[in-house]
Amino acid sequence: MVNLANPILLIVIPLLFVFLIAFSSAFSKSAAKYLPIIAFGINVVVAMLLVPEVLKNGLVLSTTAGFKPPIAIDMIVDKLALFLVIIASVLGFVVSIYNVAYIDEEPEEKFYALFTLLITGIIWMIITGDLFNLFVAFEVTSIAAFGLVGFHRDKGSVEAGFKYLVMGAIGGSLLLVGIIMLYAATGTLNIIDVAQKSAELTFQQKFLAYALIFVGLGIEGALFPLNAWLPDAHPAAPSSVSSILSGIMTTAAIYAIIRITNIIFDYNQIYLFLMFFALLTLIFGEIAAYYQKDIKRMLAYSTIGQTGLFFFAFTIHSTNGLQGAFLQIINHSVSKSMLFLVVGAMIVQVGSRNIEDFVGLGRKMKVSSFFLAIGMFSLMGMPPFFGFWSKLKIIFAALQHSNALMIGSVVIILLMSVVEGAYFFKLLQMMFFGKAEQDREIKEASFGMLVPVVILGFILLFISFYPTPVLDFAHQAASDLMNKNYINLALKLGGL
Amino acid sequence: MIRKIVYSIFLATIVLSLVMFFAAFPFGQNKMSVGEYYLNHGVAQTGASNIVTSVVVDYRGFDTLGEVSVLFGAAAGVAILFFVLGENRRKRREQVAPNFIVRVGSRIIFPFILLFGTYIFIHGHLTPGGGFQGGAIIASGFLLLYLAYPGTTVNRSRLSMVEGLAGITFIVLGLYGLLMPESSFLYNFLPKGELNALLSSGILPIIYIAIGFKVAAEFAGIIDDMMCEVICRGGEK
Amino acid sequence: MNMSLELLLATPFIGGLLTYIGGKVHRWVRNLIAVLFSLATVGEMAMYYNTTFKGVVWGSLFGSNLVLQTNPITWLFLFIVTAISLLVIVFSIDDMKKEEDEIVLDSYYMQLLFVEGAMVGIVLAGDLITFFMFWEIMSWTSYFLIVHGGKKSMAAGYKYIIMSVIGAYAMFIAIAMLYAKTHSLVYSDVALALSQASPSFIIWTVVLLSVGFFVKAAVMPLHTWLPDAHSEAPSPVSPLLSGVLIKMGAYGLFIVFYGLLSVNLAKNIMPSVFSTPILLYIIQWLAALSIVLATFLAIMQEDAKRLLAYSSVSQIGYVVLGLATGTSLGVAGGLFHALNHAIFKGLLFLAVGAVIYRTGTRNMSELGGLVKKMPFTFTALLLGIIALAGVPPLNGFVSKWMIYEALIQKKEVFLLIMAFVGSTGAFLYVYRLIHSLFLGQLPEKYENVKDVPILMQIPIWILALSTIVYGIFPGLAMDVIVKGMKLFGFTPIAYNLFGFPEGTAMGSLTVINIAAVLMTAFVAVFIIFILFPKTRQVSQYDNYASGQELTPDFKYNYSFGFYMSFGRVIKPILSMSIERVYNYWIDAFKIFGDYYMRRIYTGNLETYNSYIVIVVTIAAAAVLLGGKLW
Amino acid sequence: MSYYLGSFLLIAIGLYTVIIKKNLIKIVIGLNFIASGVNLLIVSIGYVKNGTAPIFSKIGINPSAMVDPIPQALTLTAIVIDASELALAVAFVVLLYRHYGTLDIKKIRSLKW
Repeated sequence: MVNLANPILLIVIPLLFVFLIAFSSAFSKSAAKYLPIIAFGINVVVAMLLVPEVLKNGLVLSTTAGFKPPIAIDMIVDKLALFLVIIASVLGFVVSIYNVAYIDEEPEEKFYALFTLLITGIIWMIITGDLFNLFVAFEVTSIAAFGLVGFHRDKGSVEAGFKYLVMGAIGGSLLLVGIIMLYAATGTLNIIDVAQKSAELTFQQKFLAYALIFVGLGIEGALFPLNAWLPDAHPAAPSSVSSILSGIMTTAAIYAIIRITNIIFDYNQIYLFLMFFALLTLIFGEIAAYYQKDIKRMLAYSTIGQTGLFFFAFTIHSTNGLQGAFLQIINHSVSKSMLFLVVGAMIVQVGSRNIEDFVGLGRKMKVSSFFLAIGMFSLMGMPPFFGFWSKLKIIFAALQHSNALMIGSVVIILLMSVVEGAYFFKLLQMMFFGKAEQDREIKEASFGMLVPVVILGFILLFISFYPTPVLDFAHQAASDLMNKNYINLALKLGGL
Repeated sequence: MIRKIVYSIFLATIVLSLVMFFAAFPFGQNKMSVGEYYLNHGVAQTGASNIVTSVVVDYRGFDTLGEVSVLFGAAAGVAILFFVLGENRRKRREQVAPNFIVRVGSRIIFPFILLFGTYIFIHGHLTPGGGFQGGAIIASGFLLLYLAYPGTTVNRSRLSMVEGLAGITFIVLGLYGLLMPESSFLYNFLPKGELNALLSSGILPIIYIAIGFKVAAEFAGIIDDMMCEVICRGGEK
Repeated sequence: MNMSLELLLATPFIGGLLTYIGGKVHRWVRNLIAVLFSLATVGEMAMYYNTTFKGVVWGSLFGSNLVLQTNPITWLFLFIVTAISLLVIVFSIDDMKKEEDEIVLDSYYMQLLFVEGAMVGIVLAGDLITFFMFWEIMSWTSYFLIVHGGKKSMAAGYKYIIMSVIGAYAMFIAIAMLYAKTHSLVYSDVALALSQASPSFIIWTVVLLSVGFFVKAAVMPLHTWLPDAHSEAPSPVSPLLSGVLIKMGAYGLFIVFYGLLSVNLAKNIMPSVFSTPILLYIIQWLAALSIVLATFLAIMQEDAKRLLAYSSVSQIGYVVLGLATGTSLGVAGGLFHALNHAIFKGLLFLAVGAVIYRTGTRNMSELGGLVKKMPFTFTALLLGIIALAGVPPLNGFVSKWMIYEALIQKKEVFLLIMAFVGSTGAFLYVYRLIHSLFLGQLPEKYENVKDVPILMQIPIWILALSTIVYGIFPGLAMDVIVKGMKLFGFTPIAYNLFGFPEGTAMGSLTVINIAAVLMTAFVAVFIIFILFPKTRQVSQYDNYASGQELTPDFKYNYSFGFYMSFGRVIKPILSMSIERVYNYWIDAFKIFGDYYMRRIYTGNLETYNSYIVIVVTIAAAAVLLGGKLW
Repeated sequence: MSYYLGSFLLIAIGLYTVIIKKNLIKIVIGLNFIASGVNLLIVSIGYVKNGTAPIFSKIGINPSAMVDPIPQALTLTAIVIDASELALAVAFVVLLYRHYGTLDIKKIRSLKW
């Protein structure tokens, strides 16, 4: 029988559903609403089936076309990738549920197809083991995202979509140039094969290729100063899409950078180079978020800040730092997605994205506001929520290297956390303690929108109060990455 | 002006660094490593005489799946952006054909274009060409039809059915490979046949045909959307 | 027994959740659960009287064990926390009735219990992660208590949480530095590691940790949040904040200087002034400044709760001053004063809260003459101010005496003078308080004011009686303090139930004697007052001003600008506001951020695209220059 | 080498267009320039001196005289992706023109800060 614990199914099944949505739209309008839920439901199951396999072998490799990796494209799921795949699948599942109640604009079936395609692309980016395939996955994600950002077709979303498209297209081309440079140098495209064959290249030669790949992925990954599209695009997109864009798409791009850096360009200078970007991203994201009047824009800038934070944790370049980065990724993905979903539900009720209009919402939409508060606390790193554990780990890891650079970075991180606290608390106290000037007709969000929020909220609470398995898993994933188990195991299992 | 000069210098720097990099890998030099394997074993392993096709559809077939998805995404994106409500769509019926010569000419050429496109994607594994090229040619036939008869509409639901069905075919063919002992996606499970015969190289032609249909349907859809945008909403703000 | 430390920690949290759920049933269910659970916490706390547990591991994180511990010192603080919380909850039942929205009340009680739980956690913590975790929980839960509607309270709460977070992050850096050194943050491991660390490392860690504690303890110049927060918080919350929450800062200082870093070690690594390590000496001065300046500020207040809030800053100054002396007597005095301050400041805030409950204002110039209407509250407040001013035989006297005595023994004259000034100033503002609220002319609109309901009187009276009990029997508290301090390596001071016996180097004090003398004198004066009346009883309005007869709508006694002339004298001091400095920096940051943000995210696609090219160019230039851009 | 240079120049011109030009259509053309440059680069990388197309149309063709098939396959994919992006970009431009009534990118700045 077919072995269901096959990474390729993670991509192929949702893709099949994408085409099924297109196919079914000829007969039935409503089928498209529910197909994504089934697709990502299956994906969650497959991801869960992969967990024991990955824990046993350290890595699961899946070939295509019946050939061994350097010849054909392979999909690799190791602990870290699995970690992200689970997040992406669960988010996809949950947000698909949200969509059913949320999306009420035509053409729905196109939206669902693109939405499914978006998450498929994200998962694809995470598990692919081939550089050019990474580019393709990158483009799948981007194209889907472009279309979804413009979904409302109003002034703002079209502008945001176009800006995003131009920057994304440039990024994609630069990424492709970088990949081609590596191909020219090695004659192969498999990441691990490239890593081995490019060993004799000088750092200087590799660095240009790296910089191009970094810029290409960095545009999607919201690294300063390449992230200017993000604060426009996230608010413009429908909230369910923003939640995916913020929650996992930038993370997937960052993950790709982490993976490529770790496998092919593992030089200390590069980590220094990256740290610079990470800190800038953190600083500008958080400071800009402070000034926002539009709630989704604020969350979008906060995403930039958070990205900077976990990217910084990665650039510490130690097992502890990586563990912190992964924990922060989980924290950010779950919390920020939840925040966007909640905010989306609130915008439906309030009819505006202006923060001033959210006054007194805490008394009207109690459940939503409660989860909003939890998400924000977690992002700020307030105990006992999960963000506290991740921030603790990152700071601890950073100060393991007690040089002036690290101490300075830690001071910056904590200052920016204060700024983050400043804007989140500003919003929270306005919502919970402010009094609206006129009484408005605001009801609690509809059941269909509340269910996904509650699911994510409980996931967050669960990992907050019982973090041990997540901590352990993140630690294993981090030490795997540091020990280059990815390469070693892939060589052993895949017969590269 | 200063901006232009500064950025020109910047771009020159980038070009210079690229030149420096590629100086180490000169033009015309054989840089193959995996490519060589394909050239040497491609025919035996895939049965396709066009090695590029065997790379595109077989060895790197997964890229092609992605490419198909990208195109699908773009078509869906365009459809979203140019979405027009049903009643506005009817405006197109009122359009008059522009020119007698175009009308008659296109009516004559259209079947040949279709035939040519079909030829291209059916012979993708033997000659240069394939699903994308064939599909694009077929879509150009539709474009011609639109030019001649702006009032014609394609049945969009049938188009998306074709799109979906072609995509499903691709994936189901691929998934069938998982049932094989190799348990590998896109495994070429059909007999390879004889080199340079039309019915050879297993699933490759089938996939290319599916891609051909898909690409044709998607491009036709995009063209339809753009036509509709111009005609149904021309001048509308 | 091991389980029950965790149980003690969990009780308030579970209680908080149950309270919230209970509120959905009925408000009396909620009130009952809240009271029962806080009572249970007090009961569990009482079991640990004079017991010591080291290291009950309740979890582990990043290779460091999470530990709970208890010893007499923690018991002292536990006592403060749980007892005051219980009283506050009882007081709230009637006081918070005015809030119509039931869900606000549900969450109010939940947060009260959460704050209590967090503080219990801080005190019980046996390692720095646990400590820090509960510290942060305390910060944000108490934030929700402070902000309770209204623009002012929102601004106050905002300031509070931001400053708390800054302080907490300063601590965080220190904790992370320690973690990097030891990989275990249990107090004993940290102490061991610190004893071998380099002086600069120690100083950095201690300074950073102290900054965090100073913010919470509102030691100048980090006190600016306190007057706003404490005065804007709901009346029952103020005693919790003033009486208990700021003591956590004092507890933190105690743990850092005497738990992690012993005094001997501190002396070895840094120069000493007056046989005090320089760091502690600086802290002493900061504390002394807090005492004097906050006293002056308190004198000038028009708002009763703000007055008490500034008074808290000044009183916590005594606590920190005592703790920073480093001698047994001083530290014991500081700890004892922490307890005493919790009692009398709790009492004062509750009493003022009672007045606010009946009159609805806390502006002192609008009040007066309530003594006839609210005699019980008046008596309790009188006891409170006597205790605060440090007059024997009430409790404030003993602890202040110990701190003075410690300073005298160390011959730190300037600090002593400042402490005295603060004490004298305290007379001024407490007199102002009681005069403006209870004496003088009763405004007409308060003719129908009654004394507060019984449930509000009970907590007030418990605290009022405690001031007497701890005043006359300081040995009750000294028993715990001295036993606890022995564990931290202090030489025990001799004490008995009524004070300190003669014949030790510590100086002697027997409160019962002083009390007896005072009572005798008081009775004598009272008898003389009764027997030889030189005065005639007159009605308040049997009087005249500017040749006119007085009517009740005419205000004839001072109530606004009470100490205006004194204010003119100290004006130069008052005008030096540290808050303005902070605001300046915040504004600078805002302008800077806004300026740069507008130049980066311009909305112009060309600019955005050029960023991409610039980044690529930088990389390309780095390559052209031989990969050496940094 | 001139193929390389040509592709670099195409990329550079494209980038220049994207940065300097104000017209939306020109920006889209600039994107196309970059894409074409990249495609040209890919193909020229695969070229082997005196190589033939990698098609075994007759039996007995020597595989060692063929050019690298991979870049050609990659280019095929890349072209389709570029075409998709272009279609979407043009659609966006049309909508932008409808909303703003201008093609000047400097005037399309409703989203900033």
